[in-house]
Amino acid sequence: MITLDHYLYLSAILFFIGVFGVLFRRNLIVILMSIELMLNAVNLSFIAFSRYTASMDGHVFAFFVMAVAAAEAGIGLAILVMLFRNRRTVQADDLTLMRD
Amino acid sequence: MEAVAFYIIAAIAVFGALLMITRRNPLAGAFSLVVSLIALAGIYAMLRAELIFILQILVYAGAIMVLVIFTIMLLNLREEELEEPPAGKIKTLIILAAVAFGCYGIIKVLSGAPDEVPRVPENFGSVEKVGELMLTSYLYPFEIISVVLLVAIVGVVLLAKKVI
Amino acid sequence: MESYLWIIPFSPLIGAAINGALAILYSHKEKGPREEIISFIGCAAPLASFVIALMIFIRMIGMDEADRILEQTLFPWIWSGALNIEVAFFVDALSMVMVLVVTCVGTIIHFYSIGYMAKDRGFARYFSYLNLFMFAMLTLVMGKNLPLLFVGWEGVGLCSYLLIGFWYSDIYKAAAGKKAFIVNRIGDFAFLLGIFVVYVATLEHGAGTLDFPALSGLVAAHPEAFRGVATAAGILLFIGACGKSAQIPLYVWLPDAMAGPTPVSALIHAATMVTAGVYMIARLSFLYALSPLAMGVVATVGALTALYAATIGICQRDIKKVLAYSTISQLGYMFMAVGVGAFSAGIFHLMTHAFFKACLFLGAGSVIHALRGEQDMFNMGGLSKYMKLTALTFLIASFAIAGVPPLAGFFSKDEILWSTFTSSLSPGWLPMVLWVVTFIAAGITAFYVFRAVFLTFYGKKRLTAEAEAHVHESPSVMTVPLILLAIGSITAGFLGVPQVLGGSNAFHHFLSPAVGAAEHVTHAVQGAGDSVQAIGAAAHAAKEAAAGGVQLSSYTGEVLSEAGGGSHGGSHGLEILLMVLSVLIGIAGILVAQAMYIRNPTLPESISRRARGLYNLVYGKYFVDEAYRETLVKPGYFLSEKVFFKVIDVWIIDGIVNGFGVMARGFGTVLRLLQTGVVRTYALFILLGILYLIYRMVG
Amino acid sequence: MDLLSIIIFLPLAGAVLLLLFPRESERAIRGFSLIVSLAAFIVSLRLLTGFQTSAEMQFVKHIPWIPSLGISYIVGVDGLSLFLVLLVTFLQPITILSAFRAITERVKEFYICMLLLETSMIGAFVALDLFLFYVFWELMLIPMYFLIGIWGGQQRIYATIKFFIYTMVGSLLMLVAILVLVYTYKSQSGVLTFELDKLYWVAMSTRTQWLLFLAFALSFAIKVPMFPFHTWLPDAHVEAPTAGSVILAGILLKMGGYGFLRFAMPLFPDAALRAAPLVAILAIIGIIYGACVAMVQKDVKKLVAYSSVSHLGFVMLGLFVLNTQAVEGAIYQMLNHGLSTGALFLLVGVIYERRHTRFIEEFGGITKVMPVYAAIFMVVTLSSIGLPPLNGFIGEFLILIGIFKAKAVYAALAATGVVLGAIYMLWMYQRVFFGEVKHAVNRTLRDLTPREVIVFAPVIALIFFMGVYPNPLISRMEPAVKKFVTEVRAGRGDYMQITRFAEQAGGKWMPAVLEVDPEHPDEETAALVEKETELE
Repeated sequence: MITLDHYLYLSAILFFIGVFGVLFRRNLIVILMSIELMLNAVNLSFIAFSRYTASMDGHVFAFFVMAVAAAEAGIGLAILVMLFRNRRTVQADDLTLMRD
Repeated sequence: MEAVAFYIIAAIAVFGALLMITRRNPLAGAFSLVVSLIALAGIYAMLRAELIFILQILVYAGAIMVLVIFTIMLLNLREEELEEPPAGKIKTLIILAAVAFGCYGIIKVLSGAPDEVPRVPENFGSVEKVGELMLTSYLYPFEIISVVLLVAIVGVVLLAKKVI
Repeated sequence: MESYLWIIPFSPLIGAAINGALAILYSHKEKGPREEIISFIGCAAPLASFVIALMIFIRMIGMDEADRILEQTLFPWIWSGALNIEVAFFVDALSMVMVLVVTCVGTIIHFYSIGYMAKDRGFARYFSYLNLFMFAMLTLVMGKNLPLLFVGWEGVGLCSYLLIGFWYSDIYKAAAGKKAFIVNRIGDFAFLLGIFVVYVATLEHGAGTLDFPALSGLVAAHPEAFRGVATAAGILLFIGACGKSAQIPLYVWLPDAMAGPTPVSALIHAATMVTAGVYMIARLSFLYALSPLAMGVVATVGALTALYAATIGICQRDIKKVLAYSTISQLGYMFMAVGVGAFSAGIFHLMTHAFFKACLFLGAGSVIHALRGEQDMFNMGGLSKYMKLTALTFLIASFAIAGVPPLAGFFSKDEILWSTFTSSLSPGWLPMVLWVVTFIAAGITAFYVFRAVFLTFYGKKRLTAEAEAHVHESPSVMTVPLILLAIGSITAGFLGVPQVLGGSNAFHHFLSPAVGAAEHVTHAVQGAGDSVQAIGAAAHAAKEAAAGGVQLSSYTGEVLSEAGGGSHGGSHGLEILLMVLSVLIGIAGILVAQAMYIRNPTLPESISRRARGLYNLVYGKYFVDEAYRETLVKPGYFLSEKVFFKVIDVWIIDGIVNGFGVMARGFGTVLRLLQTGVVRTYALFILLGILYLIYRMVG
Repeated sequence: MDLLSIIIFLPLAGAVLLLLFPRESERAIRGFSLIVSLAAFIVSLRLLTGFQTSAEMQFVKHIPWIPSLGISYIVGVDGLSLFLVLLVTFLQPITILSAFRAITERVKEFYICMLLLETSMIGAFVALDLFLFYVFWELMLIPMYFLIGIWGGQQRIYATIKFFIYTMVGSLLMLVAILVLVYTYKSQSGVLTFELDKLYWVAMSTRTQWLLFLAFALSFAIKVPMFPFHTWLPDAHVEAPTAGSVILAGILLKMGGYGFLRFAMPLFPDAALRAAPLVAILAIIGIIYGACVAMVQKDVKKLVAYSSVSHLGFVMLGLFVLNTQAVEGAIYQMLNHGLSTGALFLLVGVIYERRHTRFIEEFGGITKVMPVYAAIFMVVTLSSIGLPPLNGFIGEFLILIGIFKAKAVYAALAATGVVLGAIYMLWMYQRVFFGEVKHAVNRTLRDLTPREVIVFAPVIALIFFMGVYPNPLISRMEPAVKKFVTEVRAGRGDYMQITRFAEQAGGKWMPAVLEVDPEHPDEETAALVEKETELE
């Protein structure tokens, strides 16, 4: 018997894998993908709750999240391309302009 | 039956995610993520979220990931550019512990939600129903999200075009 | 006739406005506006005032003595709560005299200025200031209430400032103007407080008012209550008068004020403005009369100033400085007169002094004009050959100031000395001392004035080559005013020939509606000391004076003089004796001067060499200016700059404020360590925050 | 739209329209902002003609704004604020005109700031809701911050930050006090409101009153500025552009005095009475101290700035003496100070534009080259040192006579400021204008242009008018001032009784006691005198 809990556990695990990726990896592309993963984890929660409360509001939210994720991915990748063009690197630790 | 399917799909999703963050080559990571995302689409299907299921495959696994892969190939990173200094053991351990604790905490908080699956009408989560909702109660957010996308498009064009 | 009153002060104001506008309009032109136009406007304005004043005077003579008061209210000025001050003019006998003196002498000096200031680039500006001065002075003497008097008071101060610094390119002249203004301001500070004292006192007795008629009525109704007030207000107002009329210790500005054009010195710093203090005390005579202390202070300061300034006058080299100290000294006489209660004598001397001192100044101006700005008497001498008219008029005025009968100064000065001698000031020896002091001063006056006469017009010629080439008699536009004033110096005295010499003392009689009552009250109050009956009697006198005017009051005065101990009055023989004495000392002064500067010109030199220290002390004007600078100005500046500004403001207050800034920066420095600039560190912090939240939710 | 709201929002509308102007068309921008400010002035004249001489609030407009928090938009003027509003609208076109030449960079932003400033200043003077007041009060800071920070002199950043922090410290405390006040009222009446009229009736313990008063007073005292909170002023003035200095000195400083008049004192009368000796002593120190420090300044602007400290000491002293003359004098003195100090800053600006220096020693003998300028400067100087019959005298005279009635010693000490004022102003005047022309550069200085003459003409005219015929102004202030004095002197204790009585009588808020019988004003004065003697 699969309960709401199961979906939420899955969601939590995926979310924290994403968190781990953001904190652990230095490649900006991977960080970006980890963020996508975290968003998906959240979407999963939305859909699961939606199902278990029998209301479709969660679907709408998931839709919005996707739209935002798409925008974010687009902008993020554009910035990344720019960065690579200018500084020849995609390593997060090399980008310390704000500190200096 | 349902449980078995869930566990298999969940395992694929988690496995894909783990691969994604551990592969050094971002291209490999991207493909692992695609796997994970498609697995999630399966879970959406199980949750009778028809529209989201379709969008997940089309938009996420399709469009977004294609974009990511294109970018990776565009950058054409050489091997030495992928070099990552190994993270310190202690830092890794701390982060792992933190992540584990976070997981545990969330699970602890969330457990105890209602178990019974409510009955829903046949067309729950269908394109038609969700679309109806979006164009009635969520009309304004819906419109605004289109503006967000527009702005994102303009932004991307500007960013990628300008040579500084 | 009353409705024309306003024209008297406003006619010069209009003149000032027109000339001022012309001066500004032409300020960037190569040449100023035509001098004919300027002088026409400038002189017509005060002349119009004089004519109207004369008409009003004639009208006033025709009126009943008790009703000789004209009033005109123009508009409300400061109406606030229980304070109602109006712009209103008020002319009684006292104001009338002042208005006549001011407009008459003023007009004459305006005409003189046409010649003196000819071809000066600031011609229009000069006449604008001079007209403005007339306006202010007339407001001063015609104002119906104390604040309006104060307006004139400050206004004349302003004009004095502007005119002393008229040639502003010379920084010393400008500084002299500033000094005059500031010293006056110190006096005005006390004057303002005096006004407030009066106002608050009236508030306690019903209506708060500062109008002179209402005030005198109120004071007459509650004489006992106003005694303390009279002392406080009297002394405060007198400090104001000290500033304006250059009495000890605020006289220091007047000698410096000679930096202005000479006609200005004649009009403002001799004939009119500086006498404002005397006028003010006479105007408030009803109040002063109640306070023997205030009166004593006024008289004593006046007498001391008379002697003190006269001694400085002995050693001055600058002809205008001599006259300046002489003015201070003569003002001292006037104050002593009003201080002993002889208000009409003080005003009488004020009037005669206006004529002869203006004449002296204008004569000096004529000389200076002829010598192209030379003012040192030791570079003059023997000028009577070149400038006959100037010399003659100067000589007449000098005899007048020396008190030689029958010129104006004799009558007025003598009346003052006699009033002082017979006054009832306490302690009892004071009148005598004052008399002796001013008696000596009279001798010195005669000496230094004739020293000036001899050094300037007679004896050996000591001119510089440049002056020699230019020396000439002044044009008639300057000499005619001199003649007019000389005639005034001769004849003005006959207005107040005392009874003992067979005169009727018409002047005294004319003034008595305004100040007569106060004179009697003074004697009553002073003569009786502090005894209860005397105060009662004084109160009674004051009441009667207010109610019935002069006839009653003179009657009461007699009664009171008996009640008060009969010190008022003395024998005719004594009066004539004193008169002869003072004439003698005057002549003695003249003879000494002649001996020292004509017959034996080396004598002054040897005397000054023998008494070097004393000479230096007197020549250096007792070093009062220096003492003020060292004790007041410099420490004040030091305190302001080094203590207030550098320490308190910059160091302490700003130090505290900046201290907060430094503290904030310190916190910032510590917190900055967290700002690594690496985004992932921030993400880590976010994570830690979330974990903490989760921990709270779980635990 | 009602009259007051038009006056408030006209400049704002102008600022918004200004946004549409292209950045390059500087002439149009200048002309337009001048027209807007002139229009506001002309409209505000209607206030003067329509004003009824009474103590009532007039031209009142009441619209709920955030009803859930009890915040409304209430504006109105009475005798206390009428002329301050007019001062704003009068000075604004003059200031804008004066900046035509001086401001050449970021012209558009400058005029937007100016117009925004005007809206906020008028708003603060007419707001009758504490929240609305606070909004306008803080809104004033923003344009001023930019005015100093962008168009200022060398040290402008230090000056702006100092100005901002000083002011913010005060206003934050005031905000807290406002909230305490509002919630106290709510706990008593159950109504949540920021309406000033209602908050006058809060019952408070003396201690609370005292604390809240201190919070308000600190905020206003900084703005005034009172000794020892004045050190932001010289810096801000010196660094600000001419227009900024004029507005700062002419109007912003009046906010402090007005704040005491409208808020701090009537809201906490008992505390105000208790604080009176303290304020009086600080004010007297300010008068003497400001004058002394002004005397030793080498920079003309700094000198004028410190003279403001001295002049506003008079204002504060007048307010806290609390009798009709002193308070009227204080308001009058605020107007005078706005005019004459504003004009002084304009004058300094004129010469700064030509020589780019303000140090006294850089000048000397200027009269010779700039006679018209010297003449105008003289008139303004005389107004500033309170020479009758110019405007400054009326204010000082009323204040001093009022103070003297209450406490003669205070008046004597304060009056020394009159002497010191003459010293520093005339000394400065002498060093700048008299003597020979010391520096060759000054020989070619240009006298006032026609535009500059137009700037000064109205100010000079008003300086004369207000000195010669002050009655139209004073008589319009009088009822409101009398009401103010009676209210504050009555204290809070009596109020609660009156209120309760009034409530029983029919729920009317305003007690009838405050109306002054026009037939017998003397009775009221006599009562006041009695009160004063009691107090001493």
